[in-house]
Amino acid sequence: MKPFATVLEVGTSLNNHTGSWRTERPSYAHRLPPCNNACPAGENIQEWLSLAEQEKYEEAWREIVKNNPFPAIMGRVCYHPCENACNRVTIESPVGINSVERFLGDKAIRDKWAFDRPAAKSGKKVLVIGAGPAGLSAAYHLARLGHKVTVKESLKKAGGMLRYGIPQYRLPRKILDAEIKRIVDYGVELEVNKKVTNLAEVVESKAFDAVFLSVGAHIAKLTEFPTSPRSRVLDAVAVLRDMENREKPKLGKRVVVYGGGNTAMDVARTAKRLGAKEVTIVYRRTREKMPAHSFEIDEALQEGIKIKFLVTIKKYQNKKLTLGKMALDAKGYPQPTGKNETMETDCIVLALGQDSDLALLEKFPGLEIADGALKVDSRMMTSHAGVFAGGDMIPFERTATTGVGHGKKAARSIDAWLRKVEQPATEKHPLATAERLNKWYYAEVSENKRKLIDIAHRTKTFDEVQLGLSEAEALNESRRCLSCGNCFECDNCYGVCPDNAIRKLGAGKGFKIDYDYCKGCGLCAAECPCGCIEMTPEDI
Amino acid sequence: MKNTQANPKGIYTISNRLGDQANRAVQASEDRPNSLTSGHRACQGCGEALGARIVVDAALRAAKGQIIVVNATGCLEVFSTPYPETAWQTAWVHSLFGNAPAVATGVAAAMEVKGRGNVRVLAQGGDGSTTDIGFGCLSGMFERNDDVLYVCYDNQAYMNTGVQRSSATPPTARTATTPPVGSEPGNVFGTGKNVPLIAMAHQIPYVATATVADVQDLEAKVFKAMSMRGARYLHVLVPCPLGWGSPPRETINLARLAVQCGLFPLFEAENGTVTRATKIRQPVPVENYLKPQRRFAHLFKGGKPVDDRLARMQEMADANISRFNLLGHEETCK
Amino acid sequence: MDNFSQRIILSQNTWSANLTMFQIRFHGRGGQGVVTAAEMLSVAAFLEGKHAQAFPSFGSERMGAPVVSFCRISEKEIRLRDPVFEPDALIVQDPTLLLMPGLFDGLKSDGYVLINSSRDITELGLDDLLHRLPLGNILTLAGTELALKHFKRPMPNAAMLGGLAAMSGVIKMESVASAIMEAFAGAIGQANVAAAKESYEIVKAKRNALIASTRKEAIAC
Amino acid sequence: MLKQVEGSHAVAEAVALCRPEVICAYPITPQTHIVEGLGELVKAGHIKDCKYINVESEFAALSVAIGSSAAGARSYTATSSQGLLFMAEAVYNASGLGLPIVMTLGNRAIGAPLNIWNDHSDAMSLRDAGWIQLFAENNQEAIDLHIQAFRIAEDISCPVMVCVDGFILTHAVEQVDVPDQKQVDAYLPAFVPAVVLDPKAPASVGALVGPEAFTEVRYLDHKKQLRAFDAIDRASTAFKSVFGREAGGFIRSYHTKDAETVIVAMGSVIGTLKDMIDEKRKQGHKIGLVSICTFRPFPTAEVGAALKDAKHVIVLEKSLASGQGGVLAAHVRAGLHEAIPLTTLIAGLGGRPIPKNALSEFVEKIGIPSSDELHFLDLKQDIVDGELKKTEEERNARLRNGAARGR
Repeated sequence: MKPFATVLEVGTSLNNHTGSWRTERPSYAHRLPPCNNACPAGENIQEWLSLAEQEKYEEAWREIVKNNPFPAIMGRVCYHPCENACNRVTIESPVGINSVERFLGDKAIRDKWAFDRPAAKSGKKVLVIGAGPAGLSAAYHLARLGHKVTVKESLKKAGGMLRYGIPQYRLPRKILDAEIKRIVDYGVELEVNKKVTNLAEVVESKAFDAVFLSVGAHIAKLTEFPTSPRSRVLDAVAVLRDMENREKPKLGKRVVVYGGGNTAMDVARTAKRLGAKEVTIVYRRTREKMPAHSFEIDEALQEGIKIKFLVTIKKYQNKKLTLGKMALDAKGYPQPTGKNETMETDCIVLALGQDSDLALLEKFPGLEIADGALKVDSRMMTSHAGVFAGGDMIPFERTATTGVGHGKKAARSIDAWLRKVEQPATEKHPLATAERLNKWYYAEVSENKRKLIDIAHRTKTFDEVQLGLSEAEALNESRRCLSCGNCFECDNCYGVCPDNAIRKLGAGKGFKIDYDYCKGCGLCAAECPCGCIEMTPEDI
Repeated sequence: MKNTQANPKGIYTISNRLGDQANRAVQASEDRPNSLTSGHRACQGCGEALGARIVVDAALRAAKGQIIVVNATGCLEVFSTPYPETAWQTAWVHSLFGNAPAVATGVAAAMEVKGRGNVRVLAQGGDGSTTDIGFGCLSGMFERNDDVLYVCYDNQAYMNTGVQRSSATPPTARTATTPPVGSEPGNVFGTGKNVPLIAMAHQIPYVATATVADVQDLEAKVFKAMSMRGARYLHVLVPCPLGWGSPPRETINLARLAVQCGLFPLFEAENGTVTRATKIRQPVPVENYLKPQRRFAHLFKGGKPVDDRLARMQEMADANISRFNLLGHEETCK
Repeated sequence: MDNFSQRIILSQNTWSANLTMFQIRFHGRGGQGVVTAAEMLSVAAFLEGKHAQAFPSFGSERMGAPVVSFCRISEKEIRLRDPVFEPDALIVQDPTLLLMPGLFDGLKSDGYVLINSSRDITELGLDDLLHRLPLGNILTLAGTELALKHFKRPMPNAAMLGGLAAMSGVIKMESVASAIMEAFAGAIGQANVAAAKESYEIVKAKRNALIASTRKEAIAC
Repeated sequence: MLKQVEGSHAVAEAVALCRPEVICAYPITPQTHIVEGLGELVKAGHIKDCKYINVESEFAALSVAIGSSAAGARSYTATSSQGLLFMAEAVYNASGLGLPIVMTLGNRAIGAPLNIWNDHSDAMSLRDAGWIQLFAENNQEAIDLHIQAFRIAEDISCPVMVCVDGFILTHAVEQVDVPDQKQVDAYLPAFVPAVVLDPKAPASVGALVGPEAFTEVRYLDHKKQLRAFDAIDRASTAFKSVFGREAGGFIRSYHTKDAETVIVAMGSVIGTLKDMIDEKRKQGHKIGLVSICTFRPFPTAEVGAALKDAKHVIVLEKSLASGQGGVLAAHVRAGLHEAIPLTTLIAGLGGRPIPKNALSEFVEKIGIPSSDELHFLDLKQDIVDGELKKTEEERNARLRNGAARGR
């Protein structure tokens, strides 16, 4: 017999519901991670990094290919806006998302992972014109959705700019081939050397229920300056395309590349590898203004390529190139100074941008075209029902990843259109901003960077410059992810609640708040490292 | 000591799903004891409630559930055991304000004579009961090297009775008995008692300081203490939103800042010698710690220091930093 | 009977059972074993099957301060708890205490006094008392000297007990010896017993000599 | 076994026979010899499975005992006077938690002025703390009461204080019959605690109890004290059957049958009173004695019954409730027919001897008064009168000065 009142049965305080003290209530939120937000292909990056960091590589890869069928390619050629957006930069440096993606893509090829089974056959047929990133992405996604897809490609091989614009040292062709093969193996019918010249015919034939246009932008932009007949002026698109021929282009010992974009870098570095002794990029503005990615410029410089800034080509005659010197005005714009300088060169390669070849649309009325690009609506559909378009031919940033994103988006729109259903509006969570992080909890961990092969090797061969991460490096890199805005089960909320009001549901199941006991102190929210707990006032 | 750097994700959170399941923090485990369970009547964001659960849970784990807890009078006791409900789920006894160490000695003695040495004794109290009224009993318990782990939950004043000064109240702090008026507003400089150092002077096997801001560190210290016999002392800083005048959600952040600014050094000592001090990871001036607390509001006017008292507080922090070598990289070891 | 004759007769009567209670007061200084003396005496009485009670004057005295202790011996249970106001015997372990007022207060007219001193009663200036008490009831004993002789410590208590046994007959020498051995084990005990025994003989001899001489004196009268 | 030993040592032996498991010791005169004795017994291995803890204060001593008792160990401590007051908080706590701790109180006065000698002020100061209080008449009873105390305490889960007059008993060497271990084992069963801290059956002991239940807690405490009468009775009855002698119980009467004057007292003064009464009776005085052994719970009914035929009651007590009178007297008055005059005789304060003769004279002089009176035995009236006069004069002088300054 226990003494009255002075001795109490354990745990009886559970009868006392302290939740009524609360004026604010915590709840778990899902916020849009900045990487996901920035990915043109719409990859759920945080999700696949989280799988990767658990060493669930295949699951991680499957998560990527839900949105992008080219992890190995994108892991090489994507300019990773995700990393530029990564909140980790506020701690030390962004997560090397691209390198992890490449690791997963390479592993998938090595381990021969195949895509998930497609959805049940819809009986619908879709034609994709152009086998570039957008076209192949659309084809893949459409196939995944159960449609019969035919891809018609005008060139010898599929890949578009991936093949005919990106040098091998950045994207080895066996990687490209492997990822294209995986799509073909998925049941997509690929017809190469089949140039569609008249869209109207195709549409009228009714052989297809929908069409996706993705012919890309393969026509080089040119500029005018006086030349002499013996002066060789080439365009970068052609040079890079010709690199896929058995016979490589002959550029000479001294090469000048005119332009400041990535293509300029690609062609300059290609020239170097083709044996040019002296490769000079001339650019009318400053390095800061160069559209090429910084790392590309760095790599080019490392390989011995010279860059002349603030110069324009005045004339090129008898291998003698006259450059007009520029100077920045008060507003920072380059202005001619009237001064010139000259240099000798065996050829000039123009890398001034590309236009699309829209000839196939000429006989197809009613399509809206502006500034050489085809206009589409938010569903990627042109003004002609059933005709969709994407990639470099529509007015948008011209990157492979953007193309992949277009392909996916178009495929989903086409699917909805074919099935005559409203495409569900995708709910966009509020952005997981860096201010919401509790950075205390993240240790400074330096990035696991991909190594480059040595310079001597680089400048002589077309071997891939950038090496992949080892499994350990990829694992550690994926673990640098902060999981912005989404719970990663760090147990902080569970551990710091003074009222034991957080229930742990088990690995992978997250937590639940017991509002009977939660007093609303907000410690869980304050101490959540990734900012996934919201405090909202109680309704009174 | 668990090395947080070994955490595979490079993070300092209590755990994450990648951590070694076997070695994860007690507070991260689904089946943690919750020795102090829900429904207790502590204020929102109470550091002491949190600290006590972390400590007793860890001790229970370390002793395989064989724990008797002796609790001094104070907030912790009052909010946990108002008739007819108790929040404790372990064998627990409260006697008086000033006698917890002695009662614990008695419990330990009983266990020893009854051949139940596997039952371990943990005594706990606030800073009032530890550094003031129960100090004699504490010193006696230390001096006899009784087999008790004594844990002081230091919130730096008598919070239970309405925030009066204790010998653990820092200089300048406003309390009900050290109001911010007169020529030296708040608690005066040159007073107070550093019980961890006094405990060390007793040459007891283990003395450590910790805060609720680092659950893993606190648990590791409890485990270490529980791996030893004899008198052990753990001094845990537990911010009190009421007494400190801080938002409940800031409880952990303030404990963290107390450490990072140097005013509350984290260290361990064995047999009277400091064996390890935790380096400051993100040094901050004391201002960052003091400013968010209303009890120090009189130090600032319009966001600026009123007089040299802030500088004097900084000097105290700097003295700690130098004494325990809290900056730099090499571990402080004997 | 004149006063003188009465004194002789009384002096020949040692204490016996028909007197209900015998009370002894010990005077000494802190550190001289005054309390132990009372205790040993009570133990000795106990060993003889008597009831006995020994207790100190309950002081907080330090070394050197005057100390009093008491002992009661009775055939019956001793219920009385007050201090001994009217002692049957006074043991003065330190002669310097003789200057203290009230030392002999309450001493029974037929009581005994044993003083630790190498001088005699007259030399100590106690002729008054000498004449008031029965012959041979007030004696000196060089207890400290005996203690120093036997065990080299100035602790006269055992010797005084031996003297008391010889003087009053309230206790047997053998009982005193046993009580001493209970209080002090081993060699120290033995040495104390030896001191007590020698004291016993000395006092007995002194008393016998006194009585013999006075008897001669009386006969001569 | 009969022994001629000091009271403190006898108590230590008796406690040892009760197989205590935890003994807490902090020295204070006149309790010291008890804990010294126990220390030796434990250290020499005479008490098995017992932990002897030298603590830093009386407060700690009882607190340690609270801990060990709550954890199921038979626990003992001893103190006196200021020591009891220093542990006062814990004294209430031990009873509030229902812990059957046994504590010897070597009774001593309380300062200031500092006084190390015997009286009952200490025991009286904590008479309402929820402990059972037993008073020993002599060292034999001191032994016997300790053995009974453990049995009573554990019977009803209540702490027991055995009050033994400091010096008069604690330091008196006298004959006692120390029982053997077998007897004590037969009398005192193993300790089966009612409240025990055990991780195997966890509970929260020592809750905060608010106005909604505190009255009930106190009511139950009172009931427990009343139930203690039965336990005390059982303990003393069983004691007689095992040990063959009487000890303990509530009160004892001595020549009260035909007594016109009955003295009520407790503790060691009983013996002196008995001797005095014997003498008086020989002289034809009809005088008797009621001795109180159990002061808490106070046996009001028994005392009243024992005194019902008296014409005059003298309560001799060793404590004074300043501004009121006698503590024991007030208790006795509660059980006494209102027509019987009661004289309070305060005696023995701070170790003042209580001479038999003085008692005898007092009884003689007081006769049979017609109403209640308060007296102080052996009071030096000239001194107090002088002091009172001086105080009054000084006060008047101060007032005059003040008035002068005021002008």
